Amino acid sequence: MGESVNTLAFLVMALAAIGGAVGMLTSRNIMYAAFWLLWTMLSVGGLYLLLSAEFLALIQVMVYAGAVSVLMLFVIMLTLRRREDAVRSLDFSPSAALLAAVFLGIMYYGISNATFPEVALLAEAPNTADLGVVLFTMEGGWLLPFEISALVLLAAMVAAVWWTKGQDRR
Amino acid sequence: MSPELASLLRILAAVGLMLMNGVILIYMLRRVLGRLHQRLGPVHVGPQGLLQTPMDVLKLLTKEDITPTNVDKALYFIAPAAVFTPSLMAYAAIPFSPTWMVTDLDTGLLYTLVVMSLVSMGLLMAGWASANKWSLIGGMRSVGQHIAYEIPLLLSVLPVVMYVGTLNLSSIVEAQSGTWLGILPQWFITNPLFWPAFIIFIVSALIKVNQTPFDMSEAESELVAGFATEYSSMKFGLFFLSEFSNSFIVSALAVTLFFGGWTLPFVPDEVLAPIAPVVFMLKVYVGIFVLMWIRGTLPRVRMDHLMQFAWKILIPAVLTWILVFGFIIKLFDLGRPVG
Amino acid sequence: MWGKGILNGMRITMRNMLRGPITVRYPYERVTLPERARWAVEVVRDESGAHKCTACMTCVRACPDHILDLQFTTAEDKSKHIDYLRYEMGACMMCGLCVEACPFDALKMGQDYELAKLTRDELTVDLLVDVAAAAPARAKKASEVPAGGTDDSRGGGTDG
Amino acid sequence: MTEPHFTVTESGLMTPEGMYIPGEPPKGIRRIPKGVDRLGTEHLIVNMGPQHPSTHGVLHLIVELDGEEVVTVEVSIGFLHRGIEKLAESRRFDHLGTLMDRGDYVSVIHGEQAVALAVEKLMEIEVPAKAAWIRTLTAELTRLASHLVWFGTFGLDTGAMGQFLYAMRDREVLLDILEEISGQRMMFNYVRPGGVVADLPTGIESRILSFCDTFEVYLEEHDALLGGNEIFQARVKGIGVVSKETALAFGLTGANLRASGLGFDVRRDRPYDAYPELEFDIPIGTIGDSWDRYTVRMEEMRQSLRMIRQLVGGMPGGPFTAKVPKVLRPPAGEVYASVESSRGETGIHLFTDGGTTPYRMHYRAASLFTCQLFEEILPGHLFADACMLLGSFDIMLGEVDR
Repeated sequence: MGESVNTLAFLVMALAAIGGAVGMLTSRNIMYAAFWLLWTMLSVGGLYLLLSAEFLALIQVMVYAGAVSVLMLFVIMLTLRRREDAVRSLDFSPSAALLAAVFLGIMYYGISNATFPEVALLAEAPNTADLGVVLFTMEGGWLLPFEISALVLLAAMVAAVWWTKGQDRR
Repeated sequence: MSPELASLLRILAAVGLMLMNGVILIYMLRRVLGRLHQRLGPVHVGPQGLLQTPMDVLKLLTKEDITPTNVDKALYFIAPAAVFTPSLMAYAAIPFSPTWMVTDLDTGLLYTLVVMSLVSMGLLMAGWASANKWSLIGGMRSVGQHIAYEIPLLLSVLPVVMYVGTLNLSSIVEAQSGTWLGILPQWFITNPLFWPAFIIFIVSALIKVNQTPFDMSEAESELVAGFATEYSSMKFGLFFLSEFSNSFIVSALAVTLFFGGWTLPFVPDEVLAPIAPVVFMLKVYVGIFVLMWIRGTLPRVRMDHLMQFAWKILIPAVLTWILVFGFIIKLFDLGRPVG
Repeated sequence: MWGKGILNGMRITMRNMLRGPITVRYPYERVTLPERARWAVEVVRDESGAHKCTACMTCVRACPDHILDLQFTTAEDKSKHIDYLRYEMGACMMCGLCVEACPFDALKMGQDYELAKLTRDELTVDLLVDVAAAAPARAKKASEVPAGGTDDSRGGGTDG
Repeated sequence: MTEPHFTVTESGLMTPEGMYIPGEPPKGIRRIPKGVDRLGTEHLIVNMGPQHPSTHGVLHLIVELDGEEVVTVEVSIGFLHRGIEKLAESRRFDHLGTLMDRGDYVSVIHGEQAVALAVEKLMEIEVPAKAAWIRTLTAELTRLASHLVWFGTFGLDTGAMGQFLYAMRDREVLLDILEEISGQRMMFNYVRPGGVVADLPTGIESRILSFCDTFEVYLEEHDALLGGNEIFQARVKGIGVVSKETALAFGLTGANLRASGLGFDVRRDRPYDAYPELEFDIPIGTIGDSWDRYTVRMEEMRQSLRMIRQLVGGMPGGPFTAKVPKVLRPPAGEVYASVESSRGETGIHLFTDGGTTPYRMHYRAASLFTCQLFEEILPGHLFADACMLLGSFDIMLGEVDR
């Protein structure tokens, strides 16, 4: 029974993720698009959970669903001059369609030709503590890249603050 | 009993607990606020007014559900659920006793905090969908304050995590059993090392409860009712329930992290085991009383003061404290990792 | 220190909590009205139920809201016969000016403060109606009114 | 799909039904400015009131918001207009008090007192000492009650529910005392030309004094609870600064004027009734921000207590009213009399033609002048501060609209 529940959950999550992505692309209302994106993020978080990567799932929910989507919605609401600007008319662009078709072709080619490693899931999946060990304490770990990326993010944040508050805002 | 059935029952128990909690907390809020203001609170319906809140729930359920004309229908309907569901999910990892919990997650602490952070999304949705300017301002405010206080809240629990080396809530509780020098319970709150973290935790957790002094998103004297202005009947009830459930979760987290969860000092395990949930609930309700006491006393903070406090004081303070704390426990080898 | 005032405020609310509630639970408990309390206008009657009104119209002229309506007929022997002294309680602001103006002390301010009525018509009363004669009629009217009509639909608020 | 509610265009409003409301935008309201700098955010125009929790009645403010910042404000009044000035033309002089009760219905005695003073001035009636002292006593009790309402609602505006209920608790005792003196809890109708309606009831002195003793403690508690709170202080200090020039230009009176540092008080500068014989201080603020208005009013409450003690202690004997005819018939003329009400100078300007009713009565209401200040003061503040500023000025809509 456990196996079938897992399969069912996977199907639901995967379909939800795909459906959310499609919904995001097709909805004309930019607010709806943002909420569809949030939906996709949550579904992907659920997929991580199914893979026993609970830490990753939670970080996915927190960062992408909790922070990134909210920030996007926030920016949309702040910059919308009028409420009806949220709904955009459908304009067909041949060049965009071409680009999308090329992208689809490449993706299809890549995926159909790729060989995926046949690795069974570990009996005991790596938990949060192992992740911390790998990141910080293990020999040849990822401490330096981690710190560098933190520094880059900090610089970006300072720049963003300066950008929005710098000139004529009090 | 198959494990699937057992988990289903646990989930149902959590839902039941949440609904019960909502009713009890509303009654408690009315009585506590009443007493704080030298009033009586509800006394008329049933003995000591006990039936007042069930009757109000009935009223909310049977009331006409009004959908204003201009609302964004889809989002307007989803929003109450989007607020309610995360609050409900947050019950999953709370350890009521060594055995009483929906699921013993390894990342229980992170899970609870992450799930609670999703509440603000629903509030934003409600604010946008309501087609009401007060709602919109309320929704924006709520998201602003939640984002700002998410960070200090998450960081403020880090000292505890560094100390015990786990995100599992029941392990954190177990680390606090026993006594300190034979007199004080070995709860983290009795250890001065955790006081800064506790203060920051309480301040940022109050935001989650969404009540004075931080009830900017519904600020009744400014925004009429904020994000909930256009909601009626049980949709409004769901917002309300979620708010009370959040105050329960916040209090439960504080008890788990700093007040030793279900543990009691000087009580042997055999005695403690059956009464552990009662001990836990009692502690949580004392915490909720303090929240209500704060609610009945303080005026509202202004939005920009709140933001400045978060970004300019709280976050630097908590970052500094994590650094200092790390040095202290490394230098004096104080950490007591469990498991 | 920042925060001292907040803690002091918490102390004060707790002290107030310990002082206990001061609520008067109105329908169960009643406060005694002071002697001068002014509520609806009444007619002073002696033991036999007779009033002292002479239909001098002073009260009617004194009323700032013009809610007193006195109608009398003068008989052939120049004696006045009062038809009615209508008093519209719904518009009365209970200022007491009619009572002050009355030269014969025939009016007084009543102390009955439960003045809610079920219908609008009941708000207009004839003050000089013969109490004894009107009693059966009033009892009949009361029986026609559906019982238990107090509409307490306000319920509890959602807060506090 | 989101349906737009309305389009704000340069010339007016467009609703989804296509209904077009032509015309110039109302005065003071700036539509979306052209060439928006900054972040280019949408300006919200919100109708604050006439049913809004913090407009203290039926004030209607049309507020234009940029985010949380108030850009422009238009004050719209008149929702409580009852035509008191016109009605006064058909009321006898001793009945004018009942109208004035409905003007500023929270500090009632002051309105009655102003009318009584005006009529007395016209008819040259000498008020007996006791009547003057009783009037002053009730006026100060009313001032306390009114300031308590202000204190409570100010607390409510900042989100603190407790203060409101504590203030109401104390006001309740005051109203009980005033009910015992006058017969009603709010619309006293107690002061008449020539004196008061009735003597003080026996035993009221001890009640007032015991109230003073308990309230002295409670008042310090109130001050510590709200004024001592750092959150509150951060919200009021430096907010809504009214300079001396602005205050004078808008004709502010009362505590709002004194908070700006100008020490005008009718009780001291144009003394009436028993005030010349009393000892009291006039608290004066420094810069005229919300904090000054708060401290000035709190100090006024302390001074009122001090005055009440003196009034009860030194109550003279004698008649409680002068000999006045039943129907007052002042000579033709014109008179202005004013009192210091809880909200400022309440003045009565009477024209008489020798009849039993005024030819014309003008009612100078201090709140009306305060109201006009909002268009000047609120822009530039945050919306939350705007709500609180309304509370700090202590307006009374019954008086504004009359």
